[in-house]
Amino acid sequence: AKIGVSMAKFDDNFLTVLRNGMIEQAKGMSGVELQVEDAQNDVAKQLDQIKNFAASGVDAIIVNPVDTSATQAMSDAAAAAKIPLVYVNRQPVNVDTLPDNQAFVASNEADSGTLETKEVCRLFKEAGKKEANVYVIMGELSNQAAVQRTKDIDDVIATPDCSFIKIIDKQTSNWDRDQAQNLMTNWLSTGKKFDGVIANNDESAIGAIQAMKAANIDMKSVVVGGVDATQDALAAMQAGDLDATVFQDAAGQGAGALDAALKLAKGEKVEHKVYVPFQLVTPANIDKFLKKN
Amino acid sequence: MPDISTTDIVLKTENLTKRYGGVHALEGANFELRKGEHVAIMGDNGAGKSTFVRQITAVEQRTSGQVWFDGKEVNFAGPIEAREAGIETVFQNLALADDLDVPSNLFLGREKVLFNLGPFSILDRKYMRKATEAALVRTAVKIPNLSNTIRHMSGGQRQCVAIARTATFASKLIIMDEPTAALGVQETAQVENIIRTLKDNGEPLILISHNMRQVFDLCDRIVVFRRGRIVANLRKENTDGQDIVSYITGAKTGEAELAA
Amino acid sequence: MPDISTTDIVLKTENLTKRYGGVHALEGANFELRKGEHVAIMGDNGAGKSTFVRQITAVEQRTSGQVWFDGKEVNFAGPIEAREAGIETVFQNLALADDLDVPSNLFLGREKVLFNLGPFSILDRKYMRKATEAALVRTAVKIPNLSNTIRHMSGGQRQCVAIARTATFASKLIIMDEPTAALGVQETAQVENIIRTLKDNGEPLILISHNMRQVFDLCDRIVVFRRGRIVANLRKENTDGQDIVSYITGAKTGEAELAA
Amino acid sequence: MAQTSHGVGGVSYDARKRTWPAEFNVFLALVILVVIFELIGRVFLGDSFLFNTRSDVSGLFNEARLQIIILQVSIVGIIAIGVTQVIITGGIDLSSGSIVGATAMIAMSFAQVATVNGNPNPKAMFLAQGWTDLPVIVPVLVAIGCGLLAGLVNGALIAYTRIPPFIATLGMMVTARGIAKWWSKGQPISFPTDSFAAIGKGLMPVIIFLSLAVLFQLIMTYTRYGKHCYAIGSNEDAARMSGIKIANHKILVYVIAGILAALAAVVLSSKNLTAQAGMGVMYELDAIAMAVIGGVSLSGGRGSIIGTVIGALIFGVIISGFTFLRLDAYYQEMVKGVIIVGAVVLDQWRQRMRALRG
Amino acid sequence: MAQTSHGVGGVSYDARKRTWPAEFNVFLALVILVVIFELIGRVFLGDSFLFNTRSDVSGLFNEARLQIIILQVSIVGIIAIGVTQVIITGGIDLSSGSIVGATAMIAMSFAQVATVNGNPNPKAMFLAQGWTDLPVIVPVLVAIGCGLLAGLVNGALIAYTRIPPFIATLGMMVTARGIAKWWSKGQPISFPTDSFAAIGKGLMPVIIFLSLAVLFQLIMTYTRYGKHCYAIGSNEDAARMSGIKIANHKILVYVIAGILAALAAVVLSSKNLTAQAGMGVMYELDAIAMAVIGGVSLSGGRGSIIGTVIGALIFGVIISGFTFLRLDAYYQEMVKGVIIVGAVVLDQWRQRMRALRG
Ligand SMILES: Nc1ncnc2c1ncn2[C@@H]1O[C@H](COP(=O)(O)OP(=O)(O)OP(=O)(O)O)[C@@H](O)[C@H]1O
Ligand SMILES: Nc1ncnc2c1ncn2[C@@H]1O[C@H](COP(=O)(O)OP(=O)(O)OP(=O)(O)O)[C@@H](O)[C@H]1O
Ligand SMILES: [Mg+2]
Ligand SMILES: [Mg+2]
Repeated sequence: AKIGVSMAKFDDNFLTVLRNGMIEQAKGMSGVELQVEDAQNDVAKQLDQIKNFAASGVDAIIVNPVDTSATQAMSDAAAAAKIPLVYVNRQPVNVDTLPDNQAFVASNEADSGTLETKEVCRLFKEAGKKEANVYVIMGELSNQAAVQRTKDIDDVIATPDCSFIKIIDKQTSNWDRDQAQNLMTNWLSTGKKFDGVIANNDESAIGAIQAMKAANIDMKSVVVGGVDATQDALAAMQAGDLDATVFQDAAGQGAGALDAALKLAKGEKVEHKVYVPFQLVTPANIDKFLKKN
Repeated sequence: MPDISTTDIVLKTENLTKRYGGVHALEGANFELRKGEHVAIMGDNGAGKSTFVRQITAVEQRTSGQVWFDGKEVNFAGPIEAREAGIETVFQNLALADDLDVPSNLFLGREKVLFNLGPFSILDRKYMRKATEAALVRTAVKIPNLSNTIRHMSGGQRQCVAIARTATFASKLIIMDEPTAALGVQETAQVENIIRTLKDNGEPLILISHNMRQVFDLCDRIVVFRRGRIVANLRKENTDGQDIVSYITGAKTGEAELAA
Repeated sequence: MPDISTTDIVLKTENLTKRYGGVHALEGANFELRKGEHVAIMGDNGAGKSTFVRQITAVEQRTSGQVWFDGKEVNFAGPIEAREAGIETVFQNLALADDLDVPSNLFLGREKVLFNLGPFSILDRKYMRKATEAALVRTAVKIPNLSNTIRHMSGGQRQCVAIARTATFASKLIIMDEPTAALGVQETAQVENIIRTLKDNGEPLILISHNMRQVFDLCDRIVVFRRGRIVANLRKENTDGQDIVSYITGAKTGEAELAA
Repeated sequence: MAQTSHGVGGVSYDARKRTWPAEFNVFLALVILVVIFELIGRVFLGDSFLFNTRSDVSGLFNEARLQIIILQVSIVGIIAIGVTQVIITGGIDLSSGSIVGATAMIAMSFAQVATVNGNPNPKAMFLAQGWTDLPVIVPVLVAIGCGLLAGLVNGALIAYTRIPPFIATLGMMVTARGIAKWWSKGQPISFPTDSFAAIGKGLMPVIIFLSLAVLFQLIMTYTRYGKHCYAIGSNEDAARMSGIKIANHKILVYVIAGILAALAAVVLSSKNLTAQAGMGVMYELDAIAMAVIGGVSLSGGRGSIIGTVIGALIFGVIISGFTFLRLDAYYQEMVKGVIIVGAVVLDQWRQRMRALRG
Repeated sequence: MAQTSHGVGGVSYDARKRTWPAEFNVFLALVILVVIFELIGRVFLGDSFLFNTRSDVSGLFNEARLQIIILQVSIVGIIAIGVTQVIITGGIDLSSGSIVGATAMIAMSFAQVATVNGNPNPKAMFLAQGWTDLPVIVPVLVAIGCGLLAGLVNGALIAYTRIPPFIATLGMMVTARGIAKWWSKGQPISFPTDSFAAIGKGLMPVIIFLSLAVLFQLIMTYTRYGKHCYAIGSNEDAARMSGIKIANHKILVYVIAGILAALAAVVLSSKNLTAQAGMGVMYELDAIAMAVIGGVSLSGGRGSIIGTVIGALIFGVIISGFTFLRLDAYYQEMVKGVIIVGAVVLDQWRQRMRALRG
């Protein structure tokens, strides 16, 4: 079977693992041909890729949506061409009205920031803090994961349990380690006392860690949280710099999406929604994740 | 000063001065031009002749001084205003659009249109082409293909297009900065004819030229610039080439006042 | 044809032809220049004079024809090669870098350096400034501030810089395309002096000019272009201004062969 | 020798030997590209790029592919029309992609429905104000207003402060992207009304693109506006001395570019049924590349809308061709860069040959 | 009136009335910006932007802030040096950001350690080949090689095919980004050796940036290379007719730009201890903006490295100032755009005043 895959972007660590999970899976099967395209974070490009797949007559399409609210048009395009469609990693807005030959495999983004922030909150309490000041490093502001994870932080801090946490400032690093490093250094130059950094992703968390280390700050005295559980992050956690991150089963999602697509291509029925849960990673359970992502 | 609006003075400058950084290119120029008069401006290279023209036509803003034109004091904000007030100029650097063809250049800024739809007016291309051919015939220049862009014209062809443009549109004052410098024998003769026609029609003109014969042939009065100053202002009848040269070179000095 | 390397012919073209699309700008030009000879090229605007120069100096590639220079057939790939072979040219459009000052322009492409470090050689700025002043004095032009950029020079000042550049460096052939067009009385006289000096030194020269007096003053032979063709080739002694004009205008036709 | 003397005479002129229009080269590049894809397809994949090889579909051509080739470049193509006239005047517009983003966000928030599947629209910006289910003209006018405003700022900056267009529009690029993110604080805006959704449905983007292209080709060729664009791009000083009102003209040029970007935003968000702050990133570069591939000179004064349309088609063929060849996505970008350069090299090479040989 | 006659005489010339160097305007913009931040800080936050207000640190100035202002622009600044000389020759380089990305990936894969925290390095590209723990000179040379190659391709395309630099470097931009993604198939490359990590540590990036800036300021002012850059940018035809070997010179210019981008990549990946395919996105625009803010003319022939350094500092002050003021992230981009434009407007305005008043 010919399967067309449109990924939101290629130069994203997490999505790369997901994509490779899919490719690995396909290699093990005979007669499965994957064609993976890079939408370069452009909704319109992605929609056009689906139409190009249709013009090439693929048997099924897997989409890792750039923008989960743009999926209606994609579902329509695939339905018009009578080609099965599977969304992966990001939950489409039209999830409840998907046609029969469409499905999605995703995680609930609302969990990631929540798990992260709750762990940070727990660590503060463990250290006996009555008051904790944190900096928040956001991802790209036009990205929904960044918006959602930031909202998760606000939501957790709004609960009475963690209301002792105060956000000094939140700024964006555009997911980028260098920008996070510069941002953190700028914050350090204000001389404000702070107890932790909550970042929307691991790269930003690592950037902040590097900046703090350059300023000779004792990493034991600060709590740093990230999301993604990348190899770099796990190494940073082993080194005692990073305190919390959140694992999302990228490879599992990729493989699951391919499975669903193949079944739909054969005309079989599959579940409309498959949730793959996020998992919190701490020094305590890190060994479980070292070989993943 | 006398009420300028009642006299027959077309253009008058007082103390016109222009500095570029430390370069004093033009210093206190007092100049008058009367109705129907043709005045020549001569002078060394770098004497400030073109600078003088650029101040009058507001291509640059003067450092100080005043200008009266057509009966009232003027402070043009730019060359457009000068042109709208009635000053047509052939600049030394020609001011042609290299990528446009000859008719487009001739009518640049005052295209003939079929319908008026503001900026989106439809051009009357046929008319402009015909009118261009007619205008160029007057300058005797030969241009093999009018649709070629100005970029591909010879030096003299470019100059003739610029002159044809100035001569085609009615105006109150014509200024020509070395119009025949690049022209051949025939073309020069034709352009001189054009200037004579203007004289007959009573249109005033300022002619900048290094050509002594031409100046004595065409003009009533000669103004000499030297080192940014007007050093002589002489009626043609009261002077000769030798005299002018000595003012240009500085052999004679002191502002020579007009006899008449 | 005779073995050119043994004769005293510096430059020879045979059937030199250049077309721009449908425009036949130059048609089968046969031209010879001998050692120490000064030849003038005259002709209408657009007659193909500058085109002729551009083919010889390889600013453009010719459509057909052959060129011999200094004893051998040449096919320069560009103006650099022509210059390296020994042809110095004052182009009609001057070829100056607007944003550089006068010394930089004069020495452009052959800067004097203190140490040779390849492209990163250190410039000898003092020397170049001094040499520039000396070169400009020969042209009699006045430039108030040598550090001003060429952009801010008057038409004649620019032309003098270009001429000074050509006259400063030794060469086997000098070509000047209307060098005095923009020059004042004094400057023209000086440039004519420079040309006379070249004559005395036996350096051959091609002078394009519309100025009949100048041509008869300075040159040994006059070649007339008309509509892209060479229509006359006359020794100065065998002709006069009237004659030349009739060739230029086409009143006389047929290729006038050289008497001598 | 059939020679005629045109214009007002002079050296002989052979009217039969006309020079090719510059667009011809670009068209040639397009054809070469299509033939290459067709050949590779036939030889290596046993499939056809342009022709129909499926039994379940009728027709000579692979119509789905022909459609997507032009459909996928229609939106950037609309921007490229505006960018073309900007470049012809000697300017550049880096802000068009960001204007698309900001305009899409703002316009879409006036095109939302009140209820989705029976529930209140979770993404509606102005639910509280009741500004939902508005007639389609409202978001379109809002978009045009946004584009006009952005263009006005660009144009006024360039015309009055004389800063380089590169900087003025770079500033607008950063600012408009900021506005796009700020408008809904990064949230996408979705669920438009059916009438708004109709704008970008099916082949509508293509129709809009081609109509605008024809309109502007006529404007650039036959009106005073077009003539002045070329004049300013060719020699701004000359144009000024000739009495063209440079400032007014430039402002108009950038306003038109802004409005076209805004129209592109409307079509884009309608086609995708959503607006998000990241929309239109890098569109400005694609639009400029389309224009330049189509023969528009970045130093101003030369080019045409037809050329730009062909340039856009080259882009479309490249994208579809890659998918058709199932080229690994990693190689696609590399090859795309090479093809962009190749198309311009071919054009340049033919022009030079012409100039040299005469 | 003290008037002296300079040069070779002519109209009177007042040498005392010298014109300001163009860089002065830019420096003024920088000072104004700093003063604004200082004032806003004092008035609204009760804190100082530049001066030390902390009791636990000694010194008059807030040294941490002074450092970060320049540190955070050092890497783009290195690129901007190369871009400046490209723009002075009348070109443009859109590929520098992508060259950073591709070079960082390739160089970093030769700078990896074999074991991390006792385990084999999970990210090592060449673990199998045993190319780990190599001396620092290897990745640096590899990087320089990459930059040289990219610059050579840019330069050769521009010099020999005569396509506009915008297109040649746009092609390289797309291609090099493709290479960056393809090199490790999207995976980041991390865990460099300590000696490699030392390159970007602490204030090293600042030192590298400023040394290169001084070197190139001297080259542009005092060598034949610099003179020819200005000549070509000023009038390419004139430069050609004057016998400058345009093709060779242009290639050299783009090669230098490529190498500087590669050095920036080394510093960047060393500073971040990782290389990622997305590194350097948009750096090219920031670098160009720094140059233009610093007074480099996009039409070529005018500008200086000093100006670019001041332009870079303006960027640094903006970024740090925003964080200092705790400006909402959504507004930052909008305001950044406005400030970029404002800096250039100020410069242009002063130049015009000077030209008009004389
Ligand atoms: N923009 C400028 N900046 C600085 N100096 C300038 C500028 N424009 C002209 N100058 C200087 O002012 C002086 C007068 O120049 P102008 O062009 O008026 O001379 P001109 O009399 O027209 O000479 P020509 O006969 O050669 O055309 C010259 O020395 C010139 O170098
Ligand atoms: N690049 C070009 N493309 C098309 N036509 C050209 C080009 N260059 C020159 N021509 C045409 O060729 C003819 C000869 O031009 P050329 O410049 O040789 O004239 P010229 O004799 O030097 O005239 P002038 O005395 O005015 O300088 C002219 O008709 C001109 O329009
Ligand atoms: Mg002058
Ligand atoms: Mg000529």
